[in-house]
Amino acid sequence: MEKIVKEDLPALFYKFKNAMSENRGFLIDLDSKVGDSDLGLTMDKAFSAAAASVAENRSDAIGEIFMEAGMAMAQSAPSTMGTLIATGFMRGGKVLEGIDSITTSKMSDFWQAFLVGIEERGKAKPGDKTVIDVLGPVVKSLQNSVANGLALPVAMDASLIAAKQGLEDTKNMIARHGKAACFGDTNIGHQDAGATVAVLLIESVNEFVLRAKE
Amino acid sequence: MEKIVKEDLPALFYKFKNAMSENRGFLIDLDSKVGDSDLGLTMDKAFSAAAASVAENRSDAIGEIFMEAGMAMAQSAPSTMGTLIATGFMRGGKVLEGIDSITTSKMSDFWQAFLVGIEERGKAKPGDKTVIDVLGPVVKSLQNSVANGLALPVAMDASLIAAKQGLEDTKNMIARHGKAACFGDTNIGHQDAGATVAVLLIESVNEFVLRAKE
Amino acid sequence: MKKIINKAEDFVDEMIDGILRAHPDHLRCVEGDKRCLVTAQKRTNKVGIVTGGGSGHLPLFLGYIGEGMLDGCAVGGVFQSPSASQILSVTKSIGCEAGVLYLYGNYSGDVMNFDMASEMAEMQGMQTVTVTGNDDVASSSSDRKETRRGVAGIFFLYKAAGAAAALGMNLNDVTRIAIKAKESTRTIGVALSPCIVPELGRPSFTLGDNEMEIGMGIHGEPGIRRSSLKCADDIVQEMLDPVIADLPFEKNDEVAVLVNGLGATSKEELYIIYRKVSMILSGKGIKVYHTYVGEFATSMEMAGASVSLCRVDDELRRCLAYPVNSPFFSQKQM
Amino acid sequence: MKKIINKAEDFVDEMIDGILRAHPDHLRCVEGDKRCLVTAQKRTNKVGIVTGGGSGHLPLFLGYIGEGMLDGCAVGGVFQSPSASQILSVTKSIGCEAGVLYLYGNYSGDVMNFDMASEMAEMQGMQTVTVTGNDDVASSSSDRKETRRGVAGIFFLYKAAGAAAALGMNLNDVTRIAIKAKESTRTIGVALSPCIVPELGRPSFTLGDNEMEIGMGIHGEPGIRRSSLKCADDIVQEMLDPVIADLPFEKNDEVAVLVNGLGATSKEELYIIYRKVSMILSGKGIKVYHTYVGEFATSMEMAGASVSLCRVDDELRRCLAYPVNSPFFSQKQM
Ligand SMILES: Nc1ncnc2c1ncn2[C@@H]1O[C@H](COP(=O)(O)OP(=O)(O)O)[C@@H](O)[C@H]1O
Ligand SMILES: Nc1ncnc2c1ncn2[C@@H]1O[C@H](COP(=O)(O)OP(=O)(O)O)[C@@H](O)[C@H]1O
Ligand SMILES: [Mg+2]
Ligand SMILES: [Mg+2]
Ligand SMILES: [Mg+2]
Ligand SMILES: [Mg+2]
Repeated sequence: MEKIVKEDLPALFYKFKNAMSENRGFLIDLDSKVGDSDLGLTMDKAFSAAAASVAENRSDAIGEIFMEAGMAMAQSAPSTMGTLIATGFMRGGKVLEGIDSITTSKMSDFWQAFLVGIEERGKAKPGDKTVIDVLGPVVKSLQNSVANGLALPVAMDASLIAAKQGLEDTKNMIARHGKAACFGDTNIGHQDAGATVAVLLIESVNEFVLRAKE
Repeated sequence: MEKIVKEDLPALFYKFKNAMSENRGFLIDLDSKVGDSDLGLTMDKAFSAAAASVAENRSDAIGEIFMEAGMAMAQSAPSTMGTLIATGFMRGGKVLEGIDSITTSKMSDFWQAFLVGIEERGKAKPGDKTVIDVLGPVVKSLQNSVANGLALPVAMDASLIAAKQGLEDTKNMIARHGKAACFGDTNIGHQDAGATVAVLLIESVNEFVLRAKE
Repeated sequence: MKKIINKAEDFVDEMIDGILRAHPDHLRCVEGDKRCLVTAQKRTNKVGIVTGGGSGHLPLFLGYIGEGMLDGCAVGGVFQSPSASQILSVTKSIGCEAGVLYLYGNYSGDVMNFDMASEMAEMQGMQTVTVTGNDDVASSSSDRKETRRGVAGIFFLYKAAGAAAALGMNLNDVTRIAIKAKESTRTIGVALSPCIVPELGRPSFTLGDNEMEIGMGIHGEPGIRRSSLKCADDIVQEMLDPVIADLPFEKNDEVAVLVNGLGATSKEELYIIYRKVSMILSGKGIKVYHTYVGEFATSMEMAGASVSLCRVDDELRRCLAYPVNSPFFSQKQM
Repeated sequence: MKKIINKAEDFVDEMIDGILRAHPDHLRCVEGDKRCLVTAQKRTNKVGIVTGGGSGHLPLFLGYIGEGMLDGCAVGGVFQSPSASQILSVTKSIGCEAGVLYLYGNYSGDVMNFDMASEMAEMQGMQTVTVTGNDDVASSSSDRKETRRGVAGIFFLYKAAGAAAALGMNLNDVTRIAIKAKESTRTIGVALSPCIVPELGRPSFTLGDNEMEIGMGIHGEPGIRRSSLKCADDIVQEMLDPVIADLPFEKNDEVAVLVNGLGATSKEELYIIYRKVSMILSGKGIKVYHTYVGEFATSMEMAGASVSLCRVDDELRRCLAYPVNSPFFSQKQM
């Protein structure tokens, strides 16, 4: 699959939703170590709402569909991660305005806007052990892929490798934000819970464009 | 020991106090089955206070010493049993006014007044599974001993047998008063906690007059 | 025993010491006996209301001393009565010239000590009248009402009698209103966990991990039915059925409602309980005049709750509407 | 999980439903969204104060809506922020023409959603200012104060800002007073047991049978020190030392004190805690202006307590003395 079109979105968001509900317990466990254990609940809720919004959305504009999915998430799960991810989808949707399909280049723009939105809203820096530490490498990888003219499936594959490496790197970081911050260096060794969510999203997109190709 | 005199009272009350502190856990357990578990605590407190009052009492009047012991109990442990036993000692003390020694006949008067005081204050009837069900038989036995001209040690011996039988009989009764009342017939089989206290008192007097004789 | 306390035997006195330190404008003790508490805002030209009872039930009993409610309280050890002489000393200290109402829960230790205090007060020329709270429908069948235990519903007796006294009514009328409130009030509780008397150091009764008991008393007295833990709506239904049937509360009646937490149960749960109470009452055509939700009569750290209904008429409405100002409970004129 | 609830996912909405049924004269929801609550006694010619935060902390946050305190509150799921659009809808509904103060606890989810709401409000021509509570001294060192969590001490911010707004002050002054209260308030907690988020069905952290943790946050965030359970006086000493050193509170200062129960801890214990607080303060020559003891900010059924000190000057005294009338907290003019 070289590009994602409007008709693909319900299935893509269904994939997001499944990834979250399958990993509900895993995310709860991750968040329980240095947080309040709710991440599995809130991501499950957020992506159920997003999937429902997309499934019902009659709009022809891809950007609008993403933005409204983001708004649905913001309503249904306004926790830290819920709000950040919702912001990401709204900002990402904005840069898709006026286009009909998501190619590698638009995919790169999307995640960059997604990342910037989260950075502006959450004010975290790279290395603070957050979702940003996965999204940063993902954006860098996608920009490389654009520069090298890679097709979407190949680009997503590369970005997933970058995402996983980013997640791995969070293990050695000390959390500076949210509830995890007060655990100080006792959270060294654990992968960040929010960053894990970002990997699940990239993984889902990746699987979607690969499987659809087959 | 044919009679108890003023000088004996500190030792007698010391015996009461010991009986209660030795049986503290036992009384707690009895009261826990059909009550609020406090009987061991309150009797321990009540008789500590009574023993201290008697030990410090400089009065020459036996009756007054008993009455003040009763008042000390009423202050220190005003639970149901604490109040009833305190009433008993005050009323019993009253009939000892103007005498120097307690013989069988005065002992009988004492416990009768003790019993009547409790009956008036608590309004329980024989068979209601209370302290009365031991004190009633005790008084009857002492009155018999007076009629038969028995000496104090012999009379106390007989009264202890009556007391123990009275306690045994409470096992088949249904409590009508206090916290035990709401347990209905589930408390059949248990001996009454307050009645047990009465047995401990009679037992203490008995041991006191016997041991003093030896 | 996971409690924030010092020596178990100092529990009551240190607790009262903390209360006196926290509320010096509201409360005084009598002649250095910290267990004899009276209002700091003495008003002697009215009927006095004195209560008393065991510790471990805050805000019961001393917490209702204050403008619009009670004048004094004698405080006993945990779950134990205060002594007659302490009750007497509170009675004397409040100095109310229009007579004194003794208003407390129906427990044998308290009854005997209040009776003794009242005999002594009379010998000293003070007039007292006694009314006891016996609102717990689970504690006896309705033909033996006079033996029922007093629990959280006594709040309505305090509130009504306190307002009547503050409004300047005489001893007869204050007593009449206390009795009316008593006869109009019914309560039932549910317990989910026991509590620990500090000096005992262990629970005096047990409840299984998944058990609850409908009707259990505030000292762990047995209730109507022990069962596995049900959902809130079912628990409330089981609680309200015997309460409503008992008075009985009927269509077009108007009631004040008290949802009371026993200690460890959260306010969130109390409101989930009230939600169902409100639905049941409106289903029966019973109107709600006013609702109180919170901790009004506890059992240390017991988990559970009670629900009390008090049927109101114009006179009781006027009394419940009257303002109160105490450190534990305060209310504007309604 | 021994709780009186129905379905875990209905916990928050049924709780609010109960609150709206219990207090119809005090509270309204906005356009059918029960998680958007505003006072039923609207006053539009004043500065509005809006708060919000996760559920599970009653009376926080919605319980302080009422005369003399707050105008509205957006309610989130258990331990979760409300959404920006809910905050916005509360902001619009209270209709306060003199501007709105957003006053809430410093948690990232809440901060982001209030920031978003405030951006949206501004686009719609409404002026908002934000002050967050960050009173928990155990949550960061004093050189990183701005990252500290907000806990029970926010009560003093509500009380002071609420009175300032009710007294007719403008947005600048209300904000200034909120900031003054914030800078004068410090809190520390101690936890003895965890709590259970209904949808999780199990505690999100554990504490051993004989353990306590000084400084633990109201969502179980780690504190300063975990140790075996000590006696009340030692616990309070360990709590107050870092609190007093932090501001620092000094000889001849005057403070208001809040001893707050986290849920399962009895009022008796809270007063035993206050006793020692009072002794420590008087030992240091710190005067007590007023004392609040009770449940002001809970964590469901967690056992434990917190102590907050707020240093007062004439202006804060006047604000604390101002009367309040809400279903969860009421106070006469002092
Ligand atoms: N300021 C921030 N910027 C970016 N990401 C953040 C920030 N704060 C927290 N996070 C991310 O959010 C995750 C926790 O989310 P969540 O469980 O919703 O938090 P909470 O329960 O405290 O509201 C963290 O693992 C981290 O990745
Ligand atoms: N009305 C009564 N008359 C006589 N004895 C009574 C009465 N009520 C209770 N008792 C006795 O008191 C005992 C319980 O005493 P106690 O534990 O002090 O009661 P409580 O804890 O309920 O105050 C019972 O075992 C019974 O013997
Ligand atoms: Mg979390
Ligand atoms: Mg007992
Ligand atoms: Mg008792
Ligand atoms: Mg959370």
